[in-house]
Amino acid sequence: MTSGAAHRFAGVGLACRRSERLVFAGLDFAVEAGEALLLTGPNGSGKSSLLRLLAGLIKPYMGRLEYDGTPLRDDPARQRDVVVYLGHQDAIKPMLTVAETVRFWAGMRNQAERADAALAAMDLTALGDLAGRFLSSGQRRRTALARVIASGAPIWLLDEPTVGLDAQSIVRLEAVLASHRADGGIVIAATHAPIALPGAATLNLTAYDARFSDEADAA
Amino acid sequence: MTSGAAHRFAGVGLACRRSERLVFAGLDFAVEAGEALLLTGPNGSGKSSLLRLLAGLIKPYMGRLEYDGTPLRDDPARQRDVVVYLGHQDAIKPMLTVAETVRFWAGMRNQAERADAALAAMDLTALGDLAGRFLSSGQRRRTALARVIASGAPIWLLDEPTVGLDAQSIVRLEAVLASHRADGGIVIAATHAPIALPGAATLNLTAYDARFSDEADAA
Amino acid sequence: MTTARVPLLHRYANPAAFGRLAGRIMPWSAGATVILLALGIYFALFDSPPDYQQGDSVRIMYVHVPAAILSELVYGAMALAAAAGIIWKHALADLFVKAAAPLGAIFTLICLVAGSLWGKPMWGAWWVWDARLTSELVLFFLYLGYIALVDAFDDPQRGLRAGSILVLVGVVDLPVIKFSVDWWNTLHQPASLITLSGPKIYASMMVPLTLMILGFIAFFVTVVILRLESELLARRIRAWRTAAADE
Amino acid sequence: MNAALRLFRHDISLQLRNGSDLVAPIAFFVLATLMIPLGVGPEPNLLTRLAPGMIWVTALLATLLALDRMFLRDFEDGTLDLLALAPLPLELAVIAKVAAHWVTTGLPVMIVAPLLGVMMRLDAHGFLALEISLALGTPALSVIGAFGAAVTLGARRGGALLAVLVLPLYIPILIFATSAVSAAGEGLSPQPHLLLLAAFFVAGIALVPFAAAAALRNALE
Amino acid sequence: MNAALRLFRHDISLQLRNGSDLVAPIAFFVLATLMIPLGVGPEPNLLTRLAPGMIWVTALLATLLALDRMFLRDFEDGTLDLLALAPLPLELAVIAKVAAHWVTTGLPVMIVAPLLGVMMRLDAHGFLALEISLALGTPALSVIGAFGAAVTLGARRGGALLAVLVLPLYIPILIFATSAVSAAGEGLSPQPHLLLLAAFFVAGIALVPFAAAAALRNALE
Ligand code: HEM
Ligand SMILES: Nc1ncnc2c1ncn2[C@@H]1O[C@H](COP(=O)(O)OP(=O)(O)OP(=O)(O)O)[C@@H](O)[C@H]1O
Ligand SMILES: Nc1ncnc2c1ncn2[C@@H]1O[C@H](COP(=O)(O)OP(=O)(O)OP(=O)(O)O)[C@@H](O)[C@H]1O
Ligand SMILES: [Mg+2]
Ligand SMILES: [Mg+2]
Repeated sequence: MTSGAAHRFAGVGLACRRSERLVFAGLDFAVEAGEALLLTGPNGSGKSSLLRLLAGLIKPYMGRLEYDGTPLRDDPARQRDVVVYLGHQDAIKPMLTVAETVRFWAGMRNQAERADAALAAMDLTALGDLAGRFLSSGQRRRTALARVIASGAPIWLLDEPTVGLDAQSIVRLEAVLASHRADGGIVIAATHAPIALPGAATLNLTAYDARFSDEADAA
Repeated sequence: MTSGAAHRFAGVGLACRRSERLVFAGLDFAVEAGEALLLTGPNGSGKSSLLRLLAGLIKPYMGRLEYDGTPLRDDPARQRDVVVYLGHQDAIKPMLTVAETVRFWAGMRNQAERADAALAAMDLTALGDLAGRFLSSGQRRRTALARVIASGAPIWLLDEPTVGLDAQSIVRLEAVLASHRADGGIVIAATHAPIALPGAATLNLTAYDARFSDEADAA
Repeated sequence: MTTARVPLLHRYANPAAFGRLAGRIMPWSAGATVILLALGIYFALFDSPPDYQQGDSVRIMYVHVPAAILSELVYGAMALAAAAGIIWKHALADLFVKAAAPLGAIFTLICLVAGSLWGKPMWGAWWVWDARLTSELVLFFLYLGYIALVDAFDDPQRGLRAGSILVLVGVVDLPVIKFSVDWWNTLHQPASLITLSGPKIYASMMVPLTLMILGFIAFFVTVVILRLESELLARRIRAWRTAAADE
Repeated sequence: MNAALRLFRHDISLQLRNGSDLVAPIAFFVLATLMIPLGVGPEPNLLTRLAPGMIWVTALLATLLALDRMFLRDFEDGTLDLLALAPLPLELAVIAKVAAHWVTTGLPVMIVAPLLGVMMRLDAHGFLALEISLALGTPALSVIGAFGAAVTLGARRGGALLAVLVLPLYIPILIFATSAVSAAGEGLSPQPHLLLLAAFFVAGIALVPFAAAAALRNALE
Repeated sequence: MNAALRLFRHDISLQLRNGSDLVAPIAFFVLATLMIPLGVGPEPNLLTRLAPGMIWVTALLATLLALDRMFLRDFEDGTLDLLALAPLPLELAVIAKVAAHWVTTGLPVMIVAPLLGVMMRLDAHGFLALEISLALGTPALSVIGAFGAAVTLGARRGGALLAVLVLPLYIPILIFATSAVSAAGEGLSPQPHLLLLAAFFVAGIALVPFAAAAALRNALE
């Protein structure tokens, strides 16, 4: 479970509903080990919704997710094991230090030993003892990224990972993503800012725009 | 006060302290009506701190702010009138709709009539009735920007205004900034992402890095 | 990249001067504490008459009253310092408030305990919901509240400032304590020491009482200076740490 | 001023929309008062003696419930920054928020209090005094509470710490108010106590907002 | 399980960074109970009758004070997303959080309750029953409250739901507990009441976490 080697992560005929609104429908995708998928589309096109759906926070309104051909709906525990999620929010606690935060989340996945390396990867070692309350926006984002790196999960779902990062940190992140893929990991990221994901496929959400039609509602 | 025409906004020998850390010191700047200032620097270099200081949320640890040559310390009300601030946080209430949010903040400055134009400028008219809880990150940011546009204040302080915005919205924003400056307004923005501010001066915070010295403590 | 160096307590009272002053006061206040308390205790226990109706239990007074008066004095001093800290941003003033608080709390506690020990024989109850007793108890909680508040902040600066504001608001309790005995008809003794018409008790009781009060004051001064110095030291170490971390 | 009114309306509508802040205090108030006959049994004259005190104590504890929400949410989502920068003085903003808090806690308490008074067999003469004391006292509770909420912003243990700071300052209000009601109940004039209460009320509304605003600025630095 | 323990320690350390953070909750109960003699007057036998009910009301208040923080902050800062995705089942996470909440509210109540009992002149026989009832009751309050907190996250009219779903569950707990203590105080056997309380406790711990977890998932959708 903790090994970096992911196999095949796919979605078939996915549709997503947020309250009364159908955000997208009929969406298919498939990502193999070592591959990356870039989600694009204007604001409100459904990138974050899709990522939350892939993470398992939103149940698909239609369609299904598969991991190595087995539907994940039957096995949510499996899904929680193979997937790690970075949302718009950083989940930083004001009173916890950077190191404490990363160690805690790594520990939740029994990966405590990975924490320090992850901190180093995001150049946070020096800031380890700084309380979350004192972090600048970029420092917060980097802490959240360190959490993802330390998770040891094969599939990374990143919602605008580069937000607030300075140029140097972005380069670092790109290196980390590359090595994760080299280890057979999968990266699925949504972003407006350009980010180097060599050979990544792109999925433009506007293509799957959908609305509820009255009949469908009634039917 | 509500007229767009700003005159001269300057800082002399500014130093900023966050808890027991001195973020920067000896910082001077001056912006004339219609000009723009771009704050750059790596994460944690003090861009947000400077913007909060310019807004009046943080008192300068040393140095002073001047508006048209008169020190603002003596006249905080003046400062609140001429300055509008966009922070990292969008201050969106889940319960309030986009329109309600913008109208409320515009109303607080007796600019209620500007709200609709501001919503249109950020292409939010269609989303006007959407509750904050339902907004995508870019939609949230655009709502916050609409709040700034509707304020009618001459000096705009923008902390990473383009975060989460799609390409189209960035173009819109750039147009709005240009017209604000054309009206004699001032724009001071911190950003890592490239943004078109023709003829803007840049201020790199790394140049003003400072520390509290230990021995001086005893002196 | 050059990194500017700025003194930590710039434009604030400079600690070195304070150090020198403290050094000068210390020996005297320490000495005074020992002598005054020794004399006071001697008189209180052996060379003052038992009260004609209270008997020897009156000797509790020599602890109770000084403690009570100090509990109020200290809070008053803290309030003044807090005001100074807020108006003139005087760093030492903020620190003084923090340094004095635990002492004030202790004096208040002594007053409460000695009081209730005294109350048992006098009123037949350890505790009654009398205006003065209650307001003194409130004072105790104000002290505790201040202490809890100040170190509930990760940012020392912010904690000190918040605490000072609290101290200023809490000042309302002082007049209540002082005049509660006059405003409400209370079980508790009315003022007999510090009154417009001058002291109303025997000199034989007055002498040890005054000695004890002065002794308590000297004790307070001594300990507060010690605490202030350690506070300044701690602050320097923190500053040095942050600076080191930033390199 | 105009701006303060807007803020007031804004806060009220926010609270009304998500309800929970509204329901909890009232529910607690009623629940707590219902507990009393349970403990002491239904003897009318005993209840009568307890009524003023218990109604007031529970009202006082109920106001604690919504207190920490007064600024915390705004602090964390950045709204407080904007309020501090809005053209209206922060002191006025505090007053507006206090008013909103009172309307959603103190006012409902005033409305249900007579009911509880009846249940608790409050003496007939007591009702007027009770209502007046609540009208004067609960706003004071709200404003002092606002100070507590402001000064604990950014501190750990917010909830309990807030209560610890605020309760001692509540004690005088409680004492004046209850003695007013009981006095009225016993046929004496509640006026002196009510006057003290009024003095407290005025002083509180006049001075505390400055302290609260100072605390807020300190939290935003 | 291991993960649940981590979460539990994590939540506690968030509340209590250092020992002094425990001063606040404990001081709070003392103060809150102090209000009662201040309000109703110090007559010993009167307080004795009030003691069980009032101590319990204070316990309830303490629980409610810390409640909405249990999930709301995590919900708003994104932590809840991560918990829902963490390898441990959300039900366990809920239990861990409830435990942490109880340790920082219910436990301090239990610790100071005897002291409050003395201040309130609680009958000597009442103390044991008081402690047992608290040991059984406060966890039940915490877990039911957790459910309420979870429900109010998602639902727009959360407040109303809270009143409808949660308060009816609180009332029996308060009633059984106080009657147990009063019974013991009057020399009767508190056992029947305590057994009912125990039943509530077991049922609550066993069932509510599932409901709460479901509510949380719904809120995150
Ligand atoms: C816990 C119980 C008690 C508390 C909290 C308490 C509190 C106080 C306080 C705050 C003062 C200082 C008043 C001032 O500064 O003017 C004081 C003074 C005094 N107390 Fe107590 N007291 C308690 C019990 C008693 C008892 C039982 C007695 C004796 C019957 C007593 C006798 C006195 C006297 C003689 C003074 C000096 C009065 C004056 O000169 O102002 N106290 N007490
Ligand atoms: N909780 C919700 N309930 C109902 N609708 C929602 C909810 N969250 C988002 N939406 C709607 O779903 C659509 C997609 O939102 P989403 O956040 O996925 O967009 P996005 O592609 O991430 O946009 P951005 O680039 O701004 O992040 C938006 O129109 C939004 O209004
Ligand atoms: N409230 C605070 N207390 C103490 N230090 C703080 C506080 N906020 C920020 N800092 C520190 O001040 C420095 C500057 O923070 P600031 O947010 O201004 O950086 P920034 O330039 O905006 O960074 P970013 O590009 O990531 O937004 C950082 O090192 C940060 O750790
Ligand atoms: Mg998004
Ligand atoms: Mg920043």
